[in-house]
Amino acid sequence: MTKSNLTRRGVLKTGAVAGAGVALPTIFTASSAAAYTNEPTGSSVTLGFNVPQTGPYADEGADELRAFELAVEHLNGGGDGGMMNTFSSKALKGNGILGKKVEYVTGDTQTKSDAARASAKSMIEKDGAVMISGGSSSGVAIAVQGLCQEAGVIFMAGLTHSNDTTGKDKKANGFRHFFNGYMSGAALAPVLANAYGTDRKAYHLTADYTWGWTQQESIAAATEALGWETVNNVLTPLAATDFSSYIAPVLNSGADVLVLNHYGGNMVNSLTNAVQFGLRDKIVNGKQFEIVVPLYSRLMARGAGENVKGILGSTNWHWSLQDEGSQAFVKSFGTKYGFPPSQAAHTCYVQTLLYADAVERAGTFNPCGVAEALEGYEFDGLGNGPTLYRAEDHQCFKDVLVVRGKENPTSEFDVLEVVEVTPRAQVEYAPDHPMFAGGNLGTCNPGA
Amino acid sequence: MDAIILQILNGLDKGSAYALIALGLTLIFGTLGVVNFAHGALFMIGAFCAVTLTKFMTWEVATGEVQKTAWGSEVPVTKPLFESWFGPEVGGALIDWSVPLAILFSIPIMIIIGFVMERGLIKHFYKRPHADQILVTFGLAIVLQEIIKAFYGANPIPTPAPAAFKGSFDFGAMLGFDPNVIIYPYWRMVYFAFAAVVIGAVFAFLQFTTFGMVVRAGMADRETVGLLGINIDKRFTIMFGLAAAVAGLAGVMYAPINSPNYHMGMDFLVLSFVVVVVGGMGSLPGAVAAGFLLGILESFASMNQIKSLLPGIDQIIIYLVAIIILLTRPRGLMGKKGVMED
Amino acid sequence: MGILEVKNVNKRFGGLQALGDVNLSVAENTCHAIIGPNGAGKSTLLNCFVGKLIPDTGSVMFDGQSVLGRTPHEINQMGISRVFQTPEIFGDLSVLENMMIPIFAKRDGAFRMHAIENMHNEKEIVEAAEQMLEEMNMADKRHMHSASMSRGDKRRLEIGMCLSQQPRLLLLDEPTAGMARADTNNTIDLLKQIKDERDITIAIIEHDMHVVFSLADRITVLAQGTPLVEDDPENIKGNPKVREAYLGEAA
Amino acid sequence: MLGLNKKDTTLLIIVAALTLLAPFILNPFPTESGLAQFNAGYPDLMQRFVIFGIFAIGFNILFGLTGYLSFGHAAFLGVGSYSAVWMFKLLSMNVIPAIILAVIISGLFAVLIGYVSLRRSGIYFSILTLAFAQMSFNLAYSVLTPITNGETGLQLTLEDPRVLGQSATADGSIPVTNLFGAEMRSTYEMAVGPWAFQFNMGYYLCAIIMLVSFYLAIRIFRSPFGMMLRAIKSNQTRMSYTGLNPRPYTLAAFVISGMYAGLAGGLMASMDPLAGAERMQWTASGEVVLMTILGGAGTLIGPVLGAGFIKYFENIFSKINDNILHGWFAFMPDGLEDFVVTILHPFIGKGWHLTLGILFMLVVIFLPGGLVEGGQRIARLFRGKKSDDKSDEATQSTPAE
Repeated sequence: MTKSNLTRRGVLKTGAVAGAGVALPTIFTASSAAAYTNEPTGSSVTLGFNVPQTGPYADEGADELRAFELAVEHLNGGGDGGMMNTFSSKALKGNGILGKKVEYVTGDTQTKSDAARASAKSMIEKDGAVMISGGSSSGVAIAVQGLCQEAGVIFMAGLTHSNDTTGKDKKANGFRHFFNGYMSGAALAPVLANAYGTDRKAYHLTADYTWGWTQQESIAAATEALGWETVNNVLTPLAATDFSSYIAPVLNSGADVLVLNHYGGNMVNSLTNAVQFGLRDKIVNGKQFEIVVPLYSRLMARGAGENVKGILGSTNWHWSLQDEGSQAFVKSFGTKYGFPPSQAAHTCYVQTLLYADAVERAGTFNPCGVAEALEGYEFDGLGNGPTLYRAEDHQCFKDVLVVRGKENPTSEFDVLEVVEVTPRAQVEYAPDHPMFAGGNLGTCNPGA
Repeated sequence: MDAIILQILNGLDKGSAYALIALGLTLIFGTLGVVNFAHGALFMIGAFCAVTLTKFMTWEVATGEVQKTAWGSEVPVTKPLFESWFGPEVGGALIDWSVPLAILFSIPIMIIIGFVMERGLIKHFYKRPHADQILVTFGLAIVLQEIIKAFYGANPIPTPAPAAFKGSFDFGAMLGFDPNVIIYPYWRMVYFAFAAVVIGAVFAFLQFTTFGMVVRAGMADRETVGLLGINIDKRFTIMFGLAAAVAGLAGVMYAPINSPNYHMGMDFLVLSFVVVVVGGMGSLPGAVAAGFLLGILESFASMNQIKSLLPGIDQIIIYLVAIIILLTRPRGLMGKKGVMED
Repeated sequence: MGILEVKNVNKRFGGLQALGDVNLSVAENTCHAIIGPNGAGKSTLLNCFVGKLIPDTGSVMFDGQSVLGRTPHEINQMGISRVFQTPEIFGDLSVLENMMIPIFAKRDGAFRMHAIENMHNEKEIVEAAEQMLEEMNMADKRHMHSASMSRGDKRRLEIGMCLSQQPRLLLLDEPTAGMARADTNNTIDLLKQIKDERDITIAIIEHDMHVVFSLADRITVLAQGTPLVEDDPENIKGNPKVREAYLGEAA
Repeated sequence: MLGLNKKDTTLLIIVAALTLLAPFILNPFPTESGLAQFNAGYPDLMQRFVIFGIFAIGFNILFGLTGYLSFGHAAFLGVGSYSAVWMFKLLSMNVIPAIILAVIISGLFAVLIGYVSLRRSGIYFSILTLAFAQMSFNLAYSVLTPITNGETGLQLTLEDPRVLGQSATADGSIPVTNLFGAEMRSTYEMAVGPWAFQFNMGYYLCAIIMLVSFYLAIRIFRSPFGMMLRAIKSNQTRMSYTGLNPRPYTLAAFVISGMYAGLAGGLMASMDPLAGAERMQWTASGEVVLMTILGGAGTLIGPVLGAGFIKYFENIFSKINDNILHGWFAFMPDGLEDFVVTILHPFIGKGWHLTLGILFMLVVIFLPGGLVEGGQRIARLFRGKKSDDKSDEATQSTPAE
């Protein structure tokens, strides 16, 4: 176990010894003595892992935290090294980052923008974290990304799927490895057209907040391009628990596909309700009625039980992938915790390694140096095939998985099966694509 | 027309859940004068009674064989506990029917929880200000939630209804509309019927038993009943147990509708308070009527025709209706004077 | 022309005729008692004077102005103070504070936003309150928590609070109900003293004949919502109708 | 002093001393020690302490004095935050206009909601306020997104006009909130031996505003108006039969407390220019109710203590993880260390809710008057038996203390 002693101000120690009880006015603006916010001067560096520990996404947060712990262990040379062995960059040597031992602090986002920012601030102000990562919703990711931009630390986003994170709310200090709504649409649409035909009428139920809207827009655009018709798009309240009154009119609308733009608890409930209504047993317009869940989370899909069987969706990563990197990660995660990691865990683990690697390559913890090292960086071996961190919007471009709820699961973790690995080229888009327009990356802020 | 019938059906079902929770809450409000913020937690525990029974029946016991998992470690092959006890057929059927079976299992558990809560905690707060009651029951609700979370995690847990109740019934075809226009799931019909039976049983109990008479008298005038030398303490305990059982039953049967999670109680808590108050403090029929009324109105508000006219109306309809009712009828639909007005 | 003129007041609750054609005139500076058996409509009538109820028909005039449709605080500001059957005081406040509030109300009207004004600068109010407590023989209790006093003291405080506003009409709703004999006598003495020393009109609803005959200058007997007789106390005692409707029953 | 009696002056001076010296008091443990985890003396949390203190003080003016339990006060906090952020977006990054607008807008909002809700009392009033706040929250999260930016929360961008300021700084970042040039985030650090103390500009602005708010609250509590409010709580019937109209009094109290909430919201946005819709959710309204009751409703200092208590647990306990526990108990033999960590595990990190829930129950069971009563009991203990009677009398004759 790492003994975390939460050193923040190694820099202060010298002054303190010299001053011996005398107040020494060292600085007047935030850490201006250092070259950048929270410059690590001691023998260790502190990372901040900000994940939901309470509230509906607590399990996802717990899984993210496991991945972070694993990543820190590997960075410090412990364990079997996981994906560090398969990573295309060999800058990481298992001796911490730039020779400094990696320590970490954790916090609770509560899946609320306010609480997440409070927690991130405390990591930056109190614990001297030089990078913040984690999170399980786009609202939180965007809020914390904004904070990190202002404070001058790097933000490595966790699970966030909204187009806005690297679209209109993109920030120079923020980086997203996870895929987004547009990519889901681009990957999913051809598979849907293949499986269900191009002459389909879709009825969308959409969570009534920004993530829901961007995903709905993306999916509708991608499916319409292939000939589908969008019959209706109904916004559902975030707080809704019973979706019966939204689902009941679906059949009457003439639609033969139901698209559920819901995540987490909303998704579990709306899918369960839809199956309860027997929608999938119906024949409409002479075709079998189908349900689609564009963004799957395996952890949450488990909550819907048998209802996910055969339902198509997309996901960032899945533990059943057979490439070398994924296998290495699943092995070391499974050995340590006894079960396979979730896509949230994968993203968080990868983001931590990517950050550490960028620091090594840049030779500094300075956010501007790190950002430069990450921008336009091509890498491989982290489970998603050859990947690019695009400089224009700090979005990762990589293969996207189309998955289906498994018919005969062998265990509670074996919920999804990979239907297709959509190649990166198919999900790429221009940085000024209308769905991502309106933002401004700004310039990197090192704080100080 | 068909859309309206459909939403009435939906509303009846939503209303059933609201009415059941509000019924228990108003029993506690009306008889004991306690603002119980832990009532949602009781509903949640009810749902987890179903989860627990299902989990127990499907407890994985080793068969002695070993298989290799995809992530590289070796695990023993298992099969559900009840199948290994009763054989695949009987065991399988029992597992399939675990939610209805959980009713039997949950009643005594919920009553015991109610008794313990009342004797151990609530009893000491009858004479304390409402503010203190809120604080202590809120604290209790958090503790109960966290205990459940410690055992079952934060994610929802699928708790399916028996296979016989899967799918939906085509009312449209029966009523002469086009097929598929008005469909309704069997399990939701069961839930509505169940709610009607429970509500009827509670009313009958209060109407036709001596115990019920005393309790109703106590709701109307607590002091007099106390003066009559009736041991009201014991009855309060029983009332609390009853209210807990009603909340628990509502939860058990709700489990297949939405997979239970540890915070489902909090989701319902605020709503059930609104229902109780709209119904009128201290009025059982009021709580039931308000539950169904709000359920149906909520369903109507989510109709596309109405939503396109008033965007976001389904987000606020319940609160809007609550405000209108409270402003036009000072004590809710059927409230009694002087209950919780200061 | 009395200070309080009640004309043709009717009030129904559903099918029940609570008040039927009540006519009543209370002369200034007298003590007028309204008596009657239980359910005769005494309290309903009183509630019509203070704005709690509005009669279906008829008029209630105080000093030439109608009180109907006005709220209780407006009617109080017109000069009518009311003492309740169970003493209504500010139980959470000290006795002195209780006494100060009506004096504030008299001076500042129904509402004044004196949110950051200092209590120390309200010397006149404190002095007036202290003086009133002195008159009520309660000066020694001024810092007591008023809820913890005896019922007799609460009644005394309530009457003092009403008097401190120098009302022109004091309404007393069974002021000795539920009191021990000694407290009742004290209250009678207090009321007599008030009547003698102040220019004040008193209207009293009472059950206890001892109280009524010790105080009243004029008595109205109410039965089934209608005035039966109005006369001087001596004549009421001998009136056979009253005996039948009320005293007979009481005996 | 300042029109306060001796006791209140002492209280104000103590509170002022505690707030101004908070950077020292809240950082009692040397930075390098294991217990540094319990230090709360960093700008963000200190700001939160005083801002939620203001919120709770204001709430207490309504609830503690009149007894009207509002379950929707967070709506005013949210409205204040949104107003302030809009001011930063449109006008300038100076906090003064933002705070002023926050107070005015939330005051107007409070007039509206208060006017309707105060037509009812008791639980009916609570539900009306709850309904208004929930409507605000639900709409802010969805339909009103153009104004509130929904789920993400309203934040500043490089494209904002800021007519009296600049859209972006020379180096291309969003300008920071300031008070006539003094940046809210600027922090002066002081090292004394192994300790490190942080003095933050924003914190001191909040602290001074909090002290002013606290002083005003004392004045209101002790004013004739305050007495009228207590009279309303005590007996509304007598109130109206004494010629006083309770409605404007309760409305005034409601609006004042709404403005306090708006002030807190405006300050929150000034410290961290983002306004999230969750600020208006019923859980946030419930939180200030809990703060007030926990600290001691109707007392002057109670709500501030309650606010500090809850925020401390939210921010400090949620950050303790197993790793840190192992660090603390490293001196123990391995088996015992693991055992102790296992025992404590459910109560820290993701279990901070559990700890808080248990503490709520313990406080309300054993200290019916809230934390203030705890303080009084301790004080009595110190004073010894001889002054026992006196202190009893003191608490009795000044129920608002």
